[in-house]
Amino acid sequence: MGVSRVYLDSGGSAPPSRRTSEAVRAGLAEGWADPERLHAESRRSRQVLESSRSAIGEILGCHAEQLTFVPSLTVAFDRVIGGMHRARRGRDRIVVSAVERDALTHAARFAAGEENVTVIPVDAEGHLDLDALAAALDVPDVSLVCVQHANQEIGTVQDLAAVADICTVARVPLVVDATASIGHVPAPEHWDALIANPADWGAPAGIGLVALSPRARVLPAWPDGQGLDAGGAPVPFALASAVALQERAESLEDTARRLYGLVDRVRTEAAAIPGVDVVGDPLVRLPHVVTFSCLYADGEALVTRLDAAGYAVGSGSACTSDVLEPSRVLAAIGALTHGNVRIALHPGVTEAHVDGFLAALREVVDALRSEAGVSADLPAASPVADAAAGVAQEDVASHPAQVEARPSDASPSDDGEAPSITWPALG
Amino acid sequence: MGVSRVYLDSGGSAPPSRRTSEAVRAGLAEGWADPERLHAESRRSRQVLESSRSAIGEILGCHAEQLTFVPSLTVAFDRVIGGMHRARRGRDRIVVSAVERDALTHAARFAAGEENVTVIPVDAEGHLDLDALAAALDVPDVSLVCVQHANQEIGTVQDLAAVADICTVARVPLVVDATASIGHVPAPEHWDALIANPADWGAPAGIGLVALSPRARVLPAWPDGQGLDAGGAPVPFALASAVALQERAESLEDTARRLYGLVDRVRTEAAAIPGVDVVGDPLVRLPHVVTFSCLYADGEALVTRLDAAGYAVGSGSACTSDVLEPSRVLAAIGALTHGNVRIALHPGVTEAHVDGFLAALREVVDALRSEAGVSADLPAASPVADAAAGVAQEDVASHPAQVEARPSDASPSDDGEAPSITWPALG
Amino acid sequence: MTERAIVDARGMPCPRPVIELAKAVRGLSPGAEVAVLSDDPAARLDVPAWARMTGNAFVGVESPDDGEGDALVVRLA
Amino acid sequence: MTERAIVDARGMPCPRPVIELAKAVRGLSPGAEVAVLSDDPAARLDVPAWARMTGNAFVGVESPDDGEGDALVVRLA
Repeated sequence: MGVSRVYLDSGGSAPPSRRTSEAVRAGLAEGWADPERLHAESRRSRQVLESSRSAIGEILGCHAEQLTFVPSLTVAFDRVIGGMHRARRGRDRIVVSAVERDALTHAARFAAGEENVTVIPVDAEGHLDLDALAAALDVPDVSLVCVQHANQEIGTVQDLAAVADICTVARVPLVVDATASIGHVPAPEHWDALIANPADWGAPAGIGLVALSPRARVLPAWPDGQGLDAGGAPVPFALASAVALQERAESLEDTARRLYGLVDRVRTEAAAIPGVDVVGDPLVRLPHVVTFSCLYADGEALVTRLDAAGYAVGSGSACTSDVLEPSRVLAAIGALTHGNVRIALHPGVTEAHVDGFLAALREVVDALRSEAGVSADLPAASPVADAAAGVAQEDVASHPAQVEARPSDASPSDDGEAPSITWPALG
Repeated sequence: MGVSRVYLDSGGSAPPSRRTSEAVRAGLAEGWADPERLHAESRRSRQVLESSRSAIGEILGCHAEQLTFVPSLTVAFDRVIGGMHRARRGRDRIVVSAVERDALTHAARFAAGEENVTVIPVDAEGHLDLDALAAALDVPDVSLVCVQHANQEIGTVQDLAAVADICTVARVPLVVDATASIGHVPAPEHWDALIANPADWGAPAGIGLVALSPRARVLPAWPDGQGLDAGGAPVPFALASAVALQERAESLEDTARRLYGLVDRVRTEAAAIPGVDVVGDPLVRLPHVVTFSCLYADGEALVTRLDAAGYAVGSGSACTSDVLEPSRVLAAIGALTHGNVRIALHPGVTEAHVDGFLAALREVVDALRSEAGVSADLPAASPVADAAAGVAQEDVASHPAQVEARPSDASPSDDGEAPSITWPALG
Repeated sequence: MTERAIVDARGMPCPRPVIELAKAVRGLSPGAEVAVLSDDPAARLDVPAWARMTGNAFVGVESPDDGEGDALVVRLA
Repeated sequence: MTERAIVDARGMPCPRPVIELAKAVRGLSPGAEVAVLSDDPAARLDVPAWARMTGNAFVGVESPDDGEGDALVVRLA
């Protein structure tokens, strides 16, 4: 490829670091044997698995024994939801937020039956309606509550402490999908089951991670007679998961602060393009994730032209999905679903990359609107640019952090210095 | 470890070859991105997957489009059995052989209900009772027949052409578990769905492979709303699967002939130990797999002491299993279940390794019997030693191959030369 | 009854229904209503979002006279 | 009725029931029967296999007088 590439689509699949690649190699050399047998090679595989669980447990704040590697994220959702629901027999209803991942929502429908899944709405920024949650738990037939830590598309972080309080009062276990947050912000503290996606923090795709609290109960609700681990996960990827998470943890706050600033820059400058809808909570959000939609632009064309310009991005527009349906998250918050661009930054992304992307974005959006003959039919830029600078917002008022938005007309710095934006501590 | 190691437990997990390790590295470098997105990095992952499927399809004799990688072998059994059964709605019964893998039998019970699974018995060598199969298909309520190509414990190869004829007459799809045979003998030709385990031919554990005939139908019977691929399999392991299978295919016949001879040597010399039950078909079998049981010996102690002597082997004895139940395969053929040793040779195993193993085996078995005080309570050596040399057997009469068993008192050759035993072509 | 323009965008994938809507409102007066006929599920979400972003009002979803698809009605500010 | 020896191997894991059986048959005459009492599921498989391998006959599974576990009966050749 002649064009140098900038990868801005790291949700669920980041480029592997040198250390991660080396961990895969070492894991394959030391952990190729089935960890469930009786001989030395098997014991060595088991040691690799156990060291990996210990290392991850330290970072997540739980015991290694609470952690189970599973062969994929899909398997994690299937078994946790199905198995915990079955263990709560007699309680038929599963409560999920409107912005959960499709695989989780499907698993809930499969386990409880579509008519027994209560979907709790979110507001325009993606925050769960806590009153509606409390009301849904006011009946005694709920087996599980499933609320994500943070959203993989819009970045909004939920108030899990408040969610957990409501669940505790109702004595209903809380399943937390932390597949978009772990490795990027401190791990959530309030859960009975936690689902994590090592590929989201730089491990290879092909392994999932489940944490269960000591009081969580799981009964087999799957075909194969195996345990929660579905017959076992690849040991080399378990080691890579631990090494990649350690690597992220070592510089978690610095990286988060830097990427938070870069996303702020994207939010501000995208919102300054007329007819662009930047969504999600501008402050209480993941440091590295942002999505926005461009009025009159075709999502597939946007992604394809940005790709041709060297920028890999994702999209939640219907035309970019297999099933030709727009993202349920964008629908849940009432966002524009066409012309959607979804970005997740890995730690290697620099300010120069972001500035290059913004320039390419403006060009591509202009071109698509001009081709559609609607360049003159645009509203003024949206007010999101102001919200990003809104130090008076209640969400950050409790933090000592002072949020200074970088002016959108600042020239890009080539030295890669972090912008002077303080990253609010997230729960 | 001070003792040099000989690994003889390669069923489902062989030590990776240099080429396979290199394929994992290359697959991680080129295929880290999610193959389902729209940008260049995703297209490259997709290309890696497609090249891998093409290469495997050429070896298996099917089109790349028929192949699906899934995240694990367990997922393959779950989805193929569940999905094909659901697609045959109105037919409630699944027919399986008595020697299928536990995960497959569990998946059948889950899909059809335990009372709707018909188990077809096998004879003392593990061959399916074809009359019983035909009788079971004499009623119109059967959705699927599941028969393995070859058994992962005893090595016996089924007559799939005859099985397929019976299924064709009854118009019932045939699911073939080829997880123990592919990579070791030519792939089976008669199936509607084929399940393969790349880890069995030297790829890393953590990926499964499914092939569907053009007439096979699968409907989702799983929780997550994903396809047969359960959200996708790890791309680096897909590439490693293809590279490892190519490597095996390049020398399939030579390796098979050599390992077939080594197993013959194990069969002959183990049977020459008094009170040892060598099981499975001595001729129509996998080249690299053998199991036998040692009267009065504790299975766990056998495996542990052989391990301490430098030999990694498996076991189907109850005391070596998680669930403390003996192998269903040993039970189905009426074999002794205690004191069981299970061996699967990878291509790197030499005659010297096997001779060293046999010497260690004799020593360990003697010691265990002496400790139990039953050294004098042994029957004469079993007649299996003769069967291995039985050129008059009908099974090989149709092959031009002349089977010469190596005399059990021959001294081991150190030059690694293959013994002069011809490997019968398997189907 | 207010003036109501009809944009028949049935058979068009997103973002075409919204593009046709944008073209149709040119020169219409404040208070005018436009009904976008569409069978694209994304339009049900995107026409209200267009109204929000452009400062107009989304009136609601109706059934078109011939019953095919949705009639997504906006009122200009 | 033939002579019948009893080997109570209940509570013993495999291969202990078969080891006790081997010891019990020492010095018994051809035609003698031995009942191995066992609650180990593997013994149900291994006592018949022992009979096959040693050239004796497996008679069958009975219930012990006290009803606990299986009585696995062999007849010596």
